[in-house]
Amino acid sequence: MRMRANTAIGGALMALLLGTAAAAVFWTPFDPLRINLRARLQPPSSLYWLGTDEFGRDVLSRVMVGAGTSVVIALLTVLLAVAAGTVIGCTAGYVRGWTDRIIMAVNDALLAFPGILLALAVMIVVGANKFGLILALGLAYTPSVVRVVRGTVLSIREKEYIEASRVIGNSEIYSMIRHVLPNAMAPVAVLATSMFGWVLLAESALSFLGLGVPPPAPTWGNMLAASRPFMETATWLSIAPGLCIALTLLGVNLLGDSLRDRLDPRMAHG
Amino acid sequence: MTAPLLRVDRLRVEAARSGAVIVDDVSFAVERGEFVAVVGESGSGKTAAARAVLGLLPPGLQKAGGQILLDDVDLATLSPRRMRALRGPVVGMVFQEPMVSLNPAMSVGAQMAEGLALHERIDRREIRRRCLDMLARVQIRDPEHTFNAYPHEFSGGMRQRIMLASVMLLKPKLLIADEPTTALDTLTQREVLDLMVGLARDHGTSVMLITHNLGLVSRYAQRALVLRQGKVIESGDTRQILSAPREAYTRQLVEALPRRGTAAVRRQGGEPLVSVRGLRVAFAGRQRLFRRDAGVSAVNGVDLDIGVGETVAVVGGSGSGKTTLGRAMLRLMPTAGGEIRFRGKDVTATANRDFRLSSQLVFQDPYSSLDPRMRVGEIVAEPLRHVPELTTGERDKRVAAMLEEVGLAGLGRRWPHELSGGQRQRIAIARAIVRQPAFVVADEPVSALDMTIQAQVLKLFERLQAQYGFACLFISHDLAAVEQVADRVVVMQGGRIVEQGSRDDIFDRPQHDYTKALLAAAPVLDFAGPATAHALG
Amino acid sequence: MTRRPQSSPAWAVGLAGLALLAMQGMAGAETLLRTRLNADIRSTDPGTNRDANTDGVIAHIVEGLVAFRDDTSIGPMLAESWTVSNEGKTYTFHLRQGVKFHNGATMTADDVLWSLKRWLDPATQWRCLSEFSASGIARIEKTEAPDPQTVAITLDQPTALFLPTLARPDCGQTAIIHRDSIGPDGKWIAPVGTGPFKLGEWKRGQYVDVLRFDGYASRAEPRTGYSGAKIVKVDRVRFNVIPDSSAAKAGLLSGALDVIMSLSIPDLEELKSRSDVQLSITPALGLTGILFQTRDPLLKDVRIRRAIALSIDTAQIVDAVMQGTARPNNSALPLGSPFHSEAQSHGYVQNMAEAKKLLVEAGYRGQPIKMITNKRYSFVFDSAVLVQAMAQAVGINIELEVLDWAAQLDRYNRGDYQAMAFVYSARLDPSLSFEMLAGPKATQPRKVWDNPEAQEMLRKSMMIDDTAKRQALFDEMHRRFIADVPMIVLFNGAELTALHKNIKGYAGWLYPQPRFWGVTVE
Amino acid sequence: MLGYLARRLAMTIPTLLLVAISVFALVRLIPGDPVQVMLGDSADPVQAMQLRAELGLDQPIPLQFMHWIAKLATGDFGHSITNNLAVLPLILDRFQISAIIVLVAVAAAACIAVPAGLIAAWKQNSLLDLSVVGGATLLLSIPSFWLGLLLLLLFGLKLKWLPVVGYVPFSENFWQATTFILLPIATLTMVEIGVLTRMARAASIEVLRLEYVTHARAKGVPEWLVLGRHVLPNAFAPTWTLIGLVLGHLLGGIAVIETVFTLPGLGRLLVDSIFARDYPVVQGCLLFTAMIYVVVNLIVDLCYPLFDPRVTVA
Repeated sequence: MRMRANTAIGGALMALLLGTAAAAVFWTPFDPLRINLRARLQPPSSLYWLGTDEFGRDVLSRVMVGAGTSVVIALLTVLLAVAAGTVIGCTAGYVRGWTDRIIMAVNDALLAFPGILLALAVMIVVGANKFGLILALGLAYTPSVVRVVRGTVLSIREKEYIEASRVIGNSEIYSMIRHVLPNAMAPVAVLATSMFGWVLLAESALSFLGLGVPPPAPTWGNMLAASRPFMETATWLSIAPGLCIALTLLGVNLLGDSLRDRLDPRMAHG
Repeated sequence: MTAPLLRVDRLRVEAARSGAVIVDDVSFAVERGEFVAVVGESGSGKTAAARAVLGLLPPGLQKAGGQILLDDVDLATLSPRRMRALRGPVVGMVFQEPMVSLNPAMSVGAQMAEGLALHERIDRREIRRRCLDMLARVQIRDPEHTFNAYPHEFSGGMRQRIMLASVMLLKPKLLIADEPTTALDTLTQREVLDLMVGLARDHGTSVMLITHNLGLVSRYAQRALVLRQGKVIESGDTRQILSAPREAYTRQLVEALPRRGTAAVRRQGGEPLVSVRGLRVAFAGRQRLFRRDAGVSAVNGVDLDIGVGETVAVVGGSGSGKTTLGRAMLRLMPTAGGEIRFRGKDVTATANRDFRLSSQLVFQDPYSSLDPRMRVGEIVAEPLRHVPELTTGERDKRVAAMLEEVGLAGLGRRWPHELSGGQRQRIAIARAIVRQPAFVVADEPVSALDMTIQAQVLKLFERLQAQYGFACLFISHDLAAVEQVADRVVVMQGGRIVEQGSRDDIFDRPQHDYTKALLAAAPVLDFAGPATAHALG
Repeated sequence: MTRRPQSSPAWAVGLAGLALLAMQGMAGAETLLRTRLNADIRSTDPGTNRDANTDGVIAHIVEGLVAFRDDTSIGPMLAESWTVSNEGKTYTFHLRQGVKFHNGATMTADDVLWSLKRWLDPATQWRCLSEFSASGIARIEKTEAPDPQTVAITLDQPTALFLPTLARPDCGQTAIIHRDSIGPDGKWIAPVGTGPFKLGEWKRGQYVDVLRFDGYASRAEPRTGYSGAKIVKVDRVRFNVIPDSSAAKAGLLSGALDVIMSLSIPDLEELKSRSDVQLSITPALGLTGILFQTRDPLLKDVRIRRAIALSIDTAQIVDAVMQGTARPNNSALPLGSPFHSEAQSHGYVQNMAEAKKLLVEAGYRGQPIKMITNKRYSFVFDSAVLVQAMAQAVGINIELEVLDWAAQLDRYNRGDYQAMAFVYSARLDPSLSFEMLAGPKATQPRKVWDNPEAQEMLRKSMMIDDTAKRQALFDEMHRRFIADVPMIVLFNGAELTALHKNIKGYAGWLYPQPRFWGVTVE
Repeated sequence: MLGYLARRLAMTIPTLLLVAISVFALVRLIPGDPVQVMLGDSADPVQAMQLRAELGLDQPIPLQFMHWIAKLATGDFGHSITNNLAVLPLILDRFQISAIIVLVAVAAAACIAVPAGLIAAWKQNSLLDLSVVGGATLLLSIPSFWLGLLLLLLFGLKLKWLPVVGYVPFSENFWQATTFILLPIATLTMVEIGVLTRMARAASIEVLRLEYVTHARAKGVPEWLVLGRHVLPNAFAPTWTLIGLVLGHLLGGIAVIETVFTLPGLGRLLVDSIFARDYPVVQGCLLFTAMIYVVVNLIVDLCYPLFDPRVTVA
């Protein structure tokens, strides 16, 4: 019963997010980038549903466009981290021996780095643009994917159907691709959903620290960061983007839960 | 006769959510000091019925009707607190899985003392003394050390003894044993059950043994109760039920017990298909930082020949090296010495493609040997990948035919988790045989299945072997199954073959003491001795 | 977590104990003025191991022969007057009478010679020594003291920048200090200067105190810049080291601090509404503008650069970004400078039609122009966003690239950019203002304007001392500057200072450093 | 035991060395250098050269690295370039703030999450279970810095109970210091409760299904004792590992929360020094964070046998 509730709410929130992002491509109440200095810092009104920011830009339109950018960044980063992490994780888990030890040593060293700051450094080197952000965050999250994939591969290697595949005469590589990988995807899928949330958070955090997707393209992160100085005089500026991030995260986490329950039935019912 | 210790009247247990009926209108009684067996296959509701007595139904199940009178007290009327007062001193329970029946984070002594401290007003020294006595009573070598040690330091058999001791410490009037020895090998099984019976007799405790193994019922129980899909099929004196069962299902259960079939000698003589000389397999010890522990040799100099189409059974307790021998002969494990010849060619070192393609392995656990992400049809078809000249059309036809032969026609599109244990084992066999191998190693192929299904799968295996003529190395600790299937029998202990001979020589005229002990421990139906005398003998 | 017993946390972010300070202010009979630095001073040796904070504190303790006035012109300080002779190569200073050092000694020409000898000694590592080397403005031939009240300095060539260099605060105003400031082994001890304050206690990383110097002989004319009268009305000034600007604001609001300088524009918004705070907003010398790389394949075409200049409305940008604390200015010379003549006020007037025409002429097809900006200075970032939006209106496609300040500086020093929103620090002399922009790009890649004639005019402006001639040179350079459009100057910054309402007599000036003489705490 | 400790510490040396090398290289890879930042736009080459020589930045990089490592061995983390203070005391002071907030928050979160997870697992799929899981997921979904902003708005600006900005060290004034770190701790606690509750619940479900729990009940042990003595110790092990992981990361400085609450913690120090290209401080911070991460993991492993005797520290 709980699983269905998770899927329903989670699905609805994600649909809302993707819908807004798609709609924003064609229509937004105002041009999100047009500056209207006379309408600076206006509270939510019938004209501007969510008010205007310090440059007089319409917050609602920026939030809608921000949905698109944030989703694209999160999706591409997760794909990069999962792809890289799976390949490295599989080799480490399957090949064992020295390669495994070296990969894990580097992996642990990277994990010891505070993720956000690793991303910060990479972004400064590569330059603060979407591509830089995706590369930076992808690099920051690959180690956790490597750790999960390696752990899963190690447990699957012991299963009898891998030995059966050997008995049939399949080569080691074939066994890995045909049998190990598909079964390792389940835990990675669950990790990917939560990672989607982490990336959204990281993008906002980076904007807070002064780097992040460059303006004027709005993302929820840089809108939230920009609202900090006006917290007292224009409180609504920080409510809208923050709420969007929270709802998206809630959607992602709920979907992640239902995915995990479906893959591991024991957790769902008693 | 005083009122029975336990009277269960029209008990009904349902699944909380789906409302499915697990135990349907079951009534039975257990006299004081009596030994009753509850028999049934998985899904028959025997465990649910037993746990209802303790009021400890697993989550999701609930008592929907009926009355349970324990020591003349209607359990329904008891408050949770008074119900807890019964658990331990009045009714005790022993469980199936030794590995998880003791709390790993608490010392053995602490867990044993827990029950005593709850129910009796005695000081710590007295509790300790009683625990040590009981540990000695269950033949544990060093009670003092065991008292302070942790569960993970003991083998399955030892843990079962500790659990038995901690339950019997409270001198319960009724002991419920839920498949206490299923996870143990035959020798340990015999020791633990004898201990249980002895302890029960010391304190006049009546025992309710839940099992699917009719051999144990015949040896220990005075009365038996047969359950199927939650209903009582038959109940009465053990000897009467086993020798002259009234109901068809009971008869089917009795017949499922493997028994010595006609000795169809299939050995054609001539050159053996597979021959092994002085085979040795050693496991490296645990890798310490700078040195390695001393290695353990699992297989220590084995000579064995298997003729074309012949079935050689390998029997022995756990740790005797029989599984390692099977894996080594298929070259799935590195060998430390000795030689393996297949059709006259030495395959020990070089990776012989022909040997690999014409030898197969059937695993014990149906849940772990099939890839959960592949459909059943794809699993059976996978070995045909290495048969180049087959077109996809021919391949599909061959897979369909194979499924037909193992009795699972039309199930090609299903996923493994949608099938029962028995069906999955048939798929594993189909996968092994679809490429018509010359040599099949079957590692405990049926021991994980229920009795009736075991019989069906064994019959299927014999039919396919007769039809395809493959040689088979049949590894099992279940002598009954071996007796039905084997041409020749090999007995292994500590990595060596202690005795070898035809099936009749081994079963009728065992020479080696270990073989005799194995045969004695095997709970084969023994119609000669009276059930009651034997149980209490 | 064991707390460290003697906590002298380097950051002393706790405003050296906000609460502690608050009590102290009330209790002592002495009047105390508490202000803030965003980092500890580097040393007390004027003009050697120093940074902006160090200069600000030391300016209260030591004085030079001459000093800058409010409008950055040069006024007398320890020198009563001076005459220029020998074709502008010899400067003869007549010293003031009865000027006392902090140790009570009276200043004589001998002390001036001793001080000059110390600054010119390479071992001292004086920051402005390079100005008097071969690559500098001139070399000092000889310094002599014909009598105890006169000092004559002879240069090897005439230069208009000699006095401004002596007065430069980052050169420690070429301070005249007493021999006792140095130990017998020649190592620096503490500044024994002639300033209105003496050095008090310096608790590394926490605070620096300066105490009133009773024996100070103040000048007569009213306070102007670092010159004029310096009457001290408080007993002690404490400079607390508080790196975190928000923590400093909290200190002011909670009454633990009296004065905090260099506020940011968003801070302004918050403090405007507070009744217990008064704001001092004065135009500053910093220069914010949009730089173009004239060697860039696209931007080397002046028509495109001009089109951008004509597409923006400088007044609107300045008003939005600086919230009315600054006025638009397209000239390289700051608004407050005496040389900012009527000619300098002609800049760019927004003309969308003309801009579009120029773009068509130049064959601009919307190729992206990358403009670097940073988030460290919010007014630079906001200007970039506004310029980008206005340029968009005429079809110019500017893409912003946000870098952190250090990365932008690196790109600026190497000239590796198409366009950049940038801020220059204060230059006290008009020639220096042009010198920071103009120069040969081959040898000085950071320079924006590579126009040989302009460089020749600049060199002349540094040589001649005659104001009228220099003004003509600057006006001509300004006309060419507007014509070449190597960059668009937008505005000069503003120094925003917030003070408790009971502080009276404080006034900012063009140079972004505080002056606590003439300030009272009620 | 000591042998194990020595071995574990020895094993961390390669990781820390790897971190040191990568940090040293990464910092120099970033465009811009401290001298440029200090001189600003009036950077004439002569002065820049002189300053660079003074700071030893003109030597070949490997030499600088050797020099840094040599001093590091003696415990000297070098001096900051911007305000030439000794790096280690600077880091320790800033770490003091981050550590107090993180330790208190994680401890509070654990004390709430573990029992909540246990009860939710015990009454699985009941209304209580749904609300606990729902609440945890909600807390997990709220971005920490937004939560911080909201708390600041509510308690700081509207209710004026707590200060909006600034920080006072404990050494100066205990009560005033607590008022400054109350909100950051509350923010961090709420976020961590979400994470730890889900893990505690999953672990408890796993344990509740094992037979020794039913065995304990069969001995007549009351339910609360079953949970306390049998379920909790075994369920706590995976949660404890997660706590170790979380602590390891958070102690590295919660830069974002420190930014929202203007706390001069370790995270803030690292970010500011990266922007100022203050190499010694950046290297010191990152190495210190890595050491903390390693030490915390070691402590977590050492405490493991307390819950799970099977794990022997041999």
